[in-house]
Amino acid sequence: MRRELAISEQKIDEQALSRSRAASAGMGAAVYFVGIVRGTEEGRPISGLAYEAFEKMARYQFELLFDQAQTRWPLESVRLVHRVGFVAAGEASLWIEVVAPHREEAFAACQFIVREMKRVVPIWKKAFPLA
Amino acid sequence: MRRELAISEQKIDEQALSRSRAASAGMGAAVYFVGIVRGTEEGRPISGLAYEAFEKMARYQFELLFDQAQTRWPLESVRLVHRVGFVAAGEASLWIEVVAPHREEAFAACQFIVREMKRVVPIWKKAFPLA
Amino acid sequence: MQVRVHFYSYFKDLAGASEITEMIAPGARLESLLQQVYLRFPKLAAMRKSALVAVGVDYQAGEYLLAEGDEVSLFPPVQGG
Amino acid sequence: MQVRVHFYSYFKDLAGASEITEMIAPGARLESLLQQVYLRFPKLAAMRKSALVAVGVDYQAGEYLLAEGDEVSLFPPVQGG
Repeated sequence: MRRELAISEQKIDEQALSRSRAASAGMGAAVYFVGIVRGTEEGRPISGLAYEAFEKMARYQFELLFDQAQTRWPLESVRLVHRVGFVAAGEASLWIEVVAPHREEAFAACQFIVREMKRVVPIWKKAFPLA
Repeated sequence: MRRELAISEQKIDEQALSRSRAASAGMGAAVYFVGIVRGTEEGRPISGLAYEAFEKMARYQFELLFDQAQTRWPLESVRLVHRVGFVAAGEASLWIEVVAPHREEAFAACQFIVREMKRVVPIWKKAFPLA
Repeated sequence: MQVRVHFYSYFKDLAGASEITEMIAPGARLESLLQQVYLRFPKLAAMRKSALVAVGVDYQAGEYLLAEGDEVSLFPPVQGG
Repeated sequence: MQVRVHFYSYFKDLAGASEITEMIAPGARLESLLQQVYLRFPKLAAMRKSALVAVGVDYQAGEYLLAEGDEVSLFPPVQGG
Protein backbone atom coordinates (compact mmCIF):
# COMPACT_ATOMS: atom_id res chain seq x y z
CA MET A 1 0.00 0.00 0.00
CA ARG A 2 1.27 3.43 -0.96
CA ARG A 3 1.39 5.82 2.00
CA GLU A 4 2.05 9.50 2.25
CA LEU A 5 1.93 11.42 5.49
CA ALA A 6 2.60 15.09 6.04
CA ILE A 7 2.33 17.13 9.22
CA SER A 8 2.93 20.62 8.02
CA GLU A 9 2.48 24.34 8.68
CA GLN A 10 1.82 24.91 4.97
CA LYS A 11 -1.67 25.50 3.65
CA ILE A 12 -3.14 22.27 2.28
CA ASP A 13 -3.14 22.45 -1.52
CA GLU A 14 -6.10 20.18 -2.25
CA GLN A 15 -5.87 20.75 -5.99
CA ALA A 16 -2.22 19.76 -6.22
CA LEU A 17 -2.86 16.76 -4.01
CA SER A 18 -5.81 15.44 -5.97
CA ARG A 19 -3.96 16.06 -9.24
CA SER A 20 -1.18 13.75 -8.01
CA ARG A 21 -3.56 10.86 -7.29
CA ALA A 22 -2.32 7.56 -8.69
CA ALA A 23 -4.79 4.75 -9.28
CA SER A 24 -3.80 1.52 -11.01
CA ALA A 25 -6.13 -0.31 -13.40
CA GLY A 26 -8.09 -2.19 -10.73
CA MET A 27 -9.03 0.86 -8.68
CA GLY A 28 -12.61 2.09 -8.87
CA ALA A 29 -12.95 4.44 -5.90
CA ALA A 30 -11.27 7.41 -4.29
CA VAL A 31 -12.74 8.84 -1.10
CA TYR A 32 -11.62 12.16 0.38
CA PHE A 33 -12.20 13.68 3.76
CA VAL A 34 -11.44 17.34 4.28
CA GLY A 35 -11.67 18.72 7.82
CA ILE A 36 -12.39 22.44 7.84
CA VAL A 37 -11.87 24.79 10.78
CA ARG A 38 -15.29 26.06 11.84
CA GLY A 39 -15.82 29.74 12.63
CA THR A 40 -17.05 29.01 16.13
CA GLU A 41 -15.78 26.98 19.07
CA GLU A 42 -18.25 26.19 21.85
CA GLY A 43 -20.64 28.75 20.43
CA ARG A 44 -18.19 31.67 20.28
CA PRO A 45 -16.76 33.11 17.09
CA ILE A 46 -13.09 32.36 16.55
CA SER A 47 -10.48 33.54 14.07
CA GLY A 48 -8.99 30.05 13.88
CA LEU A 49 -7.32 27.20 15.72
CA ALA A 50 -3.68 26.64 16.58
CA TYR A 51 -2.73 22.98 16.25
CA GLU A 52 0.14 21.50 18.23
CA ALA A 53 1.54 18.05 17.54
CA PHE A 54 3.91 15.73 19.37
CA GLU A 55 5.18 15.08 15.90
CA LYS A 56 7.36 12.01 16.31
CA MET A 57 4.62 10.14 18.15
CA ALA A 58 1.91 11.50 15.83
CA ARG A 59 3.77 10.10 12.80
CA TYR A 60 4.21 6.74 14.49
CA GLN A 61 0.56 6.56 15.54
CA PHE A 62 -0.61 7.53 12.05
CA GLU A 63 1.55 4.74 10.62
CA LEU A 64 0.01 2.27 13.07
CA LEU A 65 -3.45 3.32 11.87
CA PHE A 66 -2.34 2.88 8.25
CA ASP A 67 -1.04 -0.62 9.18
CA GLN A 68 -4.43 -1.50 10.65
CA ALA A 69 -6.34 -0.09 7.67
CA GLN A 70 -4.10 -2.05 5.30
CA THR A 71 -4.81 -5.26 7.21
CA ARG A 72 -8.56 -4.74 7.21
CA TRP A 73 -9.18 -3.51 3.66
CA PRO A 74 -7.55 -4.01 0.23
CA LEU A 75 -6.32 -0.45 -0.24
CA GLU A 76 -4.01 0.84 -2.92
CA SER A 77 -3.09 4.05 -1.19
CA VAL A 78 -3.66 6.28 1.80
CA ARG A 79 -2.46 9.87 1.80
CA LEU A 80 -2.95 12.18 4.76
CA VAL A 81 -2.00 15.77 5.52
CA HIS A 82 -2.55 17.40 8.90
CA ARG A 83 -1.75 21.04 9.45
CA VAL A 84 -0.07 22.36 12.56
CA GLY A 85 0.32 25.94 13.72
CA PHE A 86 -2.40 28.52 13.18
CA VAL A 87 -5.19 27.52 10.78
CA ALA A 88 -7.72 30.25 9.99
CA ALA A 89 -11.44 29.52 10.19
CA GLY A 90 -12.65 28.22 6.82
CA GLU A 91 -9.30 26.61 5.97
CA ALA A 92 -8.63 22.87 5.81
CA SER A 93 -6.81 21.38 8.79
CA LEU A 94 -6.95 17.76 7.59
CA TRP A 95 -6.98 16.07 4.20
CA ILE A 96 -7.28 12.32 3.68
CA GLU A 97 -7.41 10.32 0.46
CA VAL A 98 -8.09 6.59 0.25
CA VAL A 99 -7.92 4.77 -3.10
CA ALA A 100 -9.36 1.26 -3.31
CA PRO A 101 -10.97 -1.15 -5.77
CA HIS A 102 -14.51 -0.47 -4.50
CA ARG A 103 -16.26 2.31 -2.67
CA GLU A 104 -17.27 0.33 0.42
CA GLU A 105 -13.68 -0.26 1.55
CA ALA A 106 -12.59 3.24 0.60
CA PHE A 107 -15.35 4.80 2.72
CA ALA A 108 -14.78 2.37 5.60
CA ALA A 109 -11.02 2.93 5.71
CA CYS A 110 -11.30 6.71 5.44
CA GLN A 111 -13.82 6.84 8.28
CA PHE A 112 -11.71 4.45 10.35
CA ILE A 113 -8.61 6.59 9.97
CA VAL A 114 -10.27 9.87 10.90
CA ARG A 115 -12.16 8.32 13.84
CA GLU A 116 -9.12 6.54 15.29
CA MET A 117 -6.92 9.58 14.69
CA LYS A 118 -9.17 11.53 17.03
CA ARG A 119 -8.54 8.89 19.68
CA VAL A 120 -4.81 8.21 19.48
CA VAL A 121 -2.81 10.71 17.41
CA PRO A 122 -1.23 13.32 19.71
CA ILE A 123 -2.42 16.56 18.14
CA TRP A 124 -4.23 19.29 20.06
CA LYS A 125 -5.95 22.50 19.17
CA LYS A 126 -6.38 25.85 20.85
CA ALA A 127 -9.09 28.31 19.79
CA PHE A 128 -8.31 31.94 19.07
CA PRO A 129 -11.40 33.99 19.98
CA LEU A 130 -12.29 36.76 17.58
CA ALA A 131 -11.02 40.04 19.06
CA MET B 1 -29.24 23.21 0.85
CA ARG B 2 -27.13 24.19 -2.14
CA ARG B 3 -27.37 21.66 -4.99
CA GLU B 4 -25.47 21.30 -8.19
CA LEU B 5 -26.05 18.50 -10.63
CA ALA B 6 -24.35 17.92 -13.95
CA ILE B 7 -24.73 15.04 -16.37
CA SER B 8 -22.08 15.74 -18.93
CA GLU B 9 -19.86 14.38 -21.67
CA GLN B 10 -17.01 16.63 -20.50
CA LYS B 11 -14.10 15.29 -18.49
CA ILE B 12 -14.65 15.88 -14.78
CA ASP B 13 -12.34 18.69 -13.64
CA GLU B 14 -11.89 17.71 -10.00
CA GLN B 15 -9.49 20.56 -9.32
CA ALA B 16 -11.85 23.25 -10.60
CA LEU B 17 -14.73 21.65 -8.73
CA SER B 18 -12.95 21.43 -5.39
CA ARG B 19 -11.63 24.99 -5.82
CA SER B 20 -15.22 26.21 -6.10
CA ARG B 21 -16.29 24.63 -2.82
CA ALA B 22 -18.24 27.00 -0.60
CA ALA B 23 -18.45 26.31 3.12
CA SER B 24 -20.05 28.76 5.54
CA ALA B 25 -18.67 29.36 9.05
CA GLY B 26 -20.41 26.41 10.69
CA MET B 27 -19.15 23.77 8.26
CA GLY B 28 -16.45 21.39 9.48
CA ALA B 29 -16.45 18.58 6.92
CA ALA B 30 -16.33 17.97 3.20
CA VAL B 31 -16.49 14.40 1.91
CA TYR B 32 -15.78 13.49 -1.69
CA PHE B 33 -16.43 10.35 -3.64
CA VAL B 34 -14.76 9.84 -6.99
CA GLY B 35 -15.82 6.84 -9.05
CA ILE B 36 -13.07 5.75 -11.43
CA VAL B 37 -13.49 3.49 -14.47
CA ARG B 38 -11.54 0.30 -13.79
CA GLY B 39 -9.38 -1.22 -16.49
CA THR B 40 -11.23 -4.52 -16.40
CA GLU B 41 -14.87 -5.57 -16.58
CA GLU B 42 -15.71 -9.10 -15.48
CA GLY B 43 -12.03 -9.98 -15.56
CA ARG B 44 -11.33 -8.78 -19.11
CA PRO B 45 -9.28 -5.71 -19.96
CA ILE B 46 -11.32 -2.82 -21.34
CA SER B 47 -10.46 0.51 -22.88
CA GLY B 48 -13.34 2.18 -21.08
CA LEU B 49 -17.08 2.34 -20.51
CA ALA B 50 -19.77 4.13 -22.47
CA TYR B 51 -22.43 5.56 -20.17
CA GLU B 52 -25.97 6.17 -21.37
CA ALA B 53 -28.50 8.14 -19.36
CA PHE B 54 -32.25 8.66 -19.59
CA GLU B 55 -31.32 12.18 -18.69
CA LYS B 56 -34.62 13.78 -17.78
CA MET B 57 -35.50 10.95 -15.41
CA ALA B 58 -31.92 10.72 -14.09
CA ARG B 59 -32.02 14.41 -13.11
CA TYR B 60 -35.37 13.96 -11.42
CA GLN B 61 -34.24 10.87 -9.52
CA PHE B 62 -31.02 12.57 -8.42
CA GLU B 63 -33.09 15.49 -7.10
CA LEU B 64 -35.32 13.06 -5.18
CA LEU B 65 -32.20 11.58 -3.57
CA PHE B 66 -30.96 15.07 -2.68
CA ASP B 67 -34.39 15.79 -1.13
CA GLN B 68 -34.11 12.64 0.98
CA ALA B 69 -30.53 13.42 2.02
CA GLN B 70 -31.54 16.95 2.99
CA THR B 71 -34.37 15.59 5.15
CA ARG B 72 -32.14 13.09 6.91
CA TRP B 73 -29.00 15.14 7.53
CA PRO B 74 -28.16 18.83 8.10
CA LEU B 75 -26.22 19.40 4.88
CA GLU B 76 -24.99 22.68 3.49
CA SER B 77 -24.40 21.46 -0.01
CA VAL B 78 -24.39 18.50 -2.34
CA ARG B 79 -22.71 18.68 -5.73
CA LEU B 80 -22.66 15.79 -8.16
CA VAL B 81 -21.27 15.24 -11.64
CA HIS B 82 -21.88 12.09 -13.68
CA ARG B 83 -20.27 11.61 -17.03
CA VAL B 84 -22.06 10.14 -20.01
CA GLY B 85 -20.62 8.96 -23.31
CA PHE B 86 -17.27 7.17 -23.48
CA VAL B 87 -15.12 7.35 -20.34
CA ALA B 88 -11.64 5.87 -20.66
CA ALA B 89 -10.32 3.45 -18.04
CA GLY B 90 -8.63 5.42 -15.27
CA GLU B 91 -10.86 8.46 -15.70
CA ALA B 92 -13.52 9.61 -13.23
CA SER B 93 -17.11 8.79 -14.16
CA LEU B 94 -18.67 10.17 -10.98
CA TRP B 95 -17.79 12.97 -8.55
CA ILE B 96 -19.77 13.78 -5.41
CA GLU B 97 -19.12 16.43 -2.77
CA VAL B 98 -21.06 16.76 0.47
CA VAL B 99 -20.40 19.67 2.86
CA ALA B 100 -21.81 19.47 6.39
CA PRO B 101 -21.14 20.67 9.93
CA HIS B 102 -19.65 17.32 11.03
CA ARG B 103 -18.01 14.38 9.34
CA GLU B 104 -20.56 11.74 10.37
CA GLU B 105 -23.41 13.30 8.39
CA ALA B 106 -21.14 14.16 5.45
CA PHE B 107 -19.97 10.53 5.17
CA ALA B 108 -23.48 9.13 5.70
CA ALA B 109 -25.08 11.40 3.10
CA CYS B 110 -22.35 10.80 0.52
CA GLN B 111 -22.63 7.03 0.93
CA PHE B 112 -26.43 7.22 0.82
CA ILE B 113 -26.39 9.14 -2.45
CA VAL B 114 -23.96 6.84 -4.24
CA ARG B 115 -25.69 3.69 -2.97
CA GLU B 116 -29.21 4.83 -3.87
CA MET B 117 -28.02 6.21 -7.19
CA LYS B 118 -26.98 2.70 -8.15
CA ARG B 119 -30.52 1.55 -7.42
CA VAL B 120 -32.73 4.20 -8.97
CA VAL B 121 -30.95 6.63 -11.31
CA PRO B 122 -31.38 5.50 -14.94
CA ILE B 123 -27.80 5.40 -16.16
CA TRP B 124 -26.23 2.34 -17.78
CA LYS B 125 -22.79 1.38 -18.93
CA LYS B 126 -21.37 -0.68 -21.75
CA ALA B 127 -17.83 -2.02 -21.67
CA PHE B 128 -15.45 -1.57 -24.59
CA PRO B 129 -13.09 -4.59 -24.66
CA LEU B 130 -9.49 -3.80 -25.43
CA ALA B 131 -8.87 -4.64 -29.08
CA MET C 1 -55.59 5.32 -26.95
CA GLN C 2 -51.90 5.61 -27.86
CA VAL C 3 -48.92 5.55 -25.54
CA ARG C 4 -45.27 5.72 -26.44
CA VAL C 5 -42.86 3.19 -25.01
CA HIS C 6 -39.12 3.97 -24.79
CA PHE C 7 -36.34 1.43 -24.36
CA TYR C 8 -32.93 2.08 -22.86
CA SER C 9 -29.57 0.31 -22.69
CA TYR C 10 -29.60 -3.23 -24.10
CA PHE C 11 -33.41 -3.27 -24.05
CA LYS C 12 -33.09 -1.16 -27.21
CA ASP C 13 -31.12 -3.98 -28.85
CA LEU C 14 -33.54 -6.63 -27.62
CA ALA C 15 -36.50 -4.66 -29.00
CA GLY C 16 -34.64 -3.53 -32.10
CA ALA C 17 -36.02 -0.03 -31.51
CA SER C 18 -35.53 2.85 -29.10
CA GLU C 19 -39.23 3.65 -28.99
CA ILE C 20 -42.55 2.29 -30.21
CA THR C 21 -46.20 3.31 -30.08
CA GLU C 22 -48.80 0.94 -28.64
CA MET C 23 -52.58 1.11 -28.86
CA ILE C 24 -54.30 0.30 -25.58
CA ALA C 25 -57.86 0.44 -24.26
CA PRO C 26 -58.77 3.68 -22.44
CA GLY C 27 -58.21 3.24 -18.71
CA ALA C 28 -55.81 0.33 -19.17
CA ARG C 29 -53.29 -0.41 -16.48
CA LEU C 30 -49.55 -0.40 -16.98
CA GLU C 31 -49.44 -4.19 -16.59
CA SER C 32 -51.71 -4.67 -19.63
CA LEU C 33 -49.45 -2.51 -21.73
CA LEU C 34 -46.41 -4.46 -20.57
CA GLN C 35 -48.07 -7.78 -21.48
CA GLN C 36 -48.72 -6.40 -24.96
CA VAL C 37 -45.08 -5.24 -25.28
CA TYR C 38 -43.71 -8.57 -24.04
CA LEU C 39 -45.91 -10.45 -26.52
CA ARG C 40 -44.53 -8.33 -29.33
CA PHE C 41 -40.88 -8.62 -28.17
CA PRO C 42 -40.16 -12.12 -26.77
CA LYS C 43 -36.50 -11.21 -26.11
CA LEU C 44 -37.69 -8.45 -23.77
CA ALA C 45 -40.17 -10.82 -22.14
CA ALA C 46 -37.23 -12.98 -21.06
CA MET C 47 -35.97 -9.98 -19.04
CA ARG C 48 -39.28 -9.05 -17.42
CA LYS C 49 -38.23 -10.10 -13.90
CA SER C 50 -35.41 -7.58 -13.75
CA ALA C 51 -37.00 -4.90 -15.95
CA LEU C 52 -37.63 -1.46 -14.43
CA VAL C 53 -40.65 0.52 -15.59
CA ALA C 54 -41.26 4.24 -15.41
CA VAL C 55 -44.03 6.55 -16.55
CA GLY C 56 -42.61 9.97 -17.24
CA VAL C 57 -39.77 10.33 -14.70
CA ASP C 58 -41.29 8.20 -11.92
CA TYR C 59 -41.10 4.48 -11.33
CA GLN C 60 -44.56 2.89 -11.46
CA ALA C 61 -46.02 -0.49 -10.56
CA GLY C 62 -48.33 -2.60 -12.73
CA GLU C 63 -51.57 -1.19 -11.27
CA TYR C 64 -50.79 2.32 -12.53
CA LEU C 65 -53.66 3.66 -14.67
CA LEU C 66 -52.37 4.89 -17.99
CA ALA C 67 -53.55 8.16 -19.50
CA GLU C 68 -53.40 9.52 -23.04
CA GLY C 69 -49.95 10.95 -23.70
CA ASP C 70 -48.13 8.93 -21.03
CA GLU C 71 -44.51 8.20 -21.89
CA VAL C 72 -43.55 4.76 -20.65
CA SER C 73 -39.92 3.67 -20.27
CA LEU C 74 -38.63 0.14 -19.95
CA PHE C 75 -35.05 -0.58 -19.01
CA PRO C 76 -32.67 -3.03 -17.32
CA PRO C 77 -31.25 -2.53 -13.78
CA VAL C 78 -29.37 0.76 -13.60
CA GLN C 79 -25.55 0.78 -13.41
CA GLY C 80 -24.41 4.34 -12.83
CA GLY C 81 -21.31 5.30 -10.89
CA MET D 1 17.86 6.87 37.69
CA GLN D 2 16.68 9.85 35.67
CA VAL D 3 13.79 10.06 33.24
CA ARG D 4 12.57 13.04 31.31
CA VAL D 5 8.89 13.90 31.34
CA HIS D 6 7.37 16.00 28.54
CA PHE D 7 4.08 17.88 28.70
CA TYR D 8 1.90 18.83 25.75
CA SER D 9 -1.03 21.15 25.10
CA TYR D 10 -2.47 22.76 28.25
CA PHE D 11 -0.60 20.29 30.45
CA LYS D 12 2.42 22.54 29.74
CA ASP D 13 0.54 25.48 31.25
CA LEU D 14 -0.64 23.43 34.22
CA ALA D 15 2.91 22.25 34.90
CA GLY D 16 4.49 25.59 34.02
CA ALA D 17 7.09 23.69 31.99
CA SER D 18 7.32 21.75 28.76
CA GLU D 19 9.66 19.17 30.24
CA ILE D 20 11.15 18.15 33.57
CA THR D 21 13.58 15.55 34.85
CA GLU D 22 12.54 13.20 37.65
CA MET D 23 14.69 10.92 39.75
CA ILE D 24 13.18 7.48 40.26
CA ALA D 25 14.33 4.19 41.77
CA PRO D 26 15.83 1.72 39.24
CA GLY D 27 13.12 -0.66 38.05
CA ALA D 28 10.30 1.70 39.02
CA ARG D 29 6.99 1.41 37.24
CA LEU D 30 5.38 4.18 35.22
CA GLU D 31 2.66 4.58 37.87
CA SER D 32 5.25 5.47 40.55
CA LEU D 33 6.70 8.16 38.31
CA LEU D 34 3.24 9.55 37.64
CA GLN D 35 2.47 9.71 41.37
CA GLN D 36 5.67 11.66 41.86
CA VAL D 37 4.77 14.05 39.03
CA TYR D 38 1.23 14.54 40.31
CA LEU D 39 2.55 15.30 43.81
CA ARG D 40 4.83 17.94 42.37
CA PHE D 41 2.11 19.45 40.10
CA PRO D 42 -1.28 19.43 41.87
CA LYS D 43 -2.95 21.14 38.86
CA LEU D 44 -1.90 18.19 36.70
CA ALA D 45 -3.10 15.76 39.37
CA ALA D 46 -6.61 17.19 38.95
CA MET D 47 -6.46 16.01 35.31
CA ARG D 48 -5.14 12.51 35.96
CA LYS D 49 -8.36 10.72 35.00
CA SER D 50 -8.26 12.01 31.44
CA ALA D 51 -4.47 12.18 31.07
CA LEU D 52 -2.81 10.08 28.37
CA VAL D 53 0.64 8.68 28.97
CA ALA D 54 3.24 7.55 26.47
CA VAL D 55 6.79 6.26 26.71
CA GLY D 56 8.66 7.13 23.56
CA VAL D 57 6.00 6.98 20.83
CA ASP D 58 3.80 4.27 22.38
CA TYR D 59 0.98 4.55 24.86
CA GLN D 60 1.78 2.69 28.08
CA ALA D 61 -0.16 1.63 31.15
CA GLY D 62 0.91 2.13 34.79
CA GLU D 63 2.62 -1.27 35.11
CA TYR D 64 5.19 -0.40 32.44
CA LEU D 65 8.74 -0.84 33.79
CA LEU D 66 10.78 2.27 33.22
CA ALA D 67 14.35 2.11 31.95
CA GLU D 68 17.17 4.64 32.00
CA GLY D 69 16.71 7.11 29.19
CA ASP D 70 12.96 6.61 28.77
CA GLU D 71 11.16 9.68 27.52
CA VAL D 72 7.75 9.93 29.13
CA SER D 73 5.01 12.15 27.76
CA LEU D 74 1.88 13.31 29.53
CA PHE D 75 -0.93 15.02 27.71
CA PRO D 76 -4.68 15.66 27.61
CA PRO D 77 -7.11 13.87 25.26
CA VAL D 78 -6.08 14.41 21.67
CA GLN D 79 -8.09 16.70 19.39
CA GLY D 80 -6.72 16.44 15.88
CA GLY D 81 -8.76 16.80 12.74
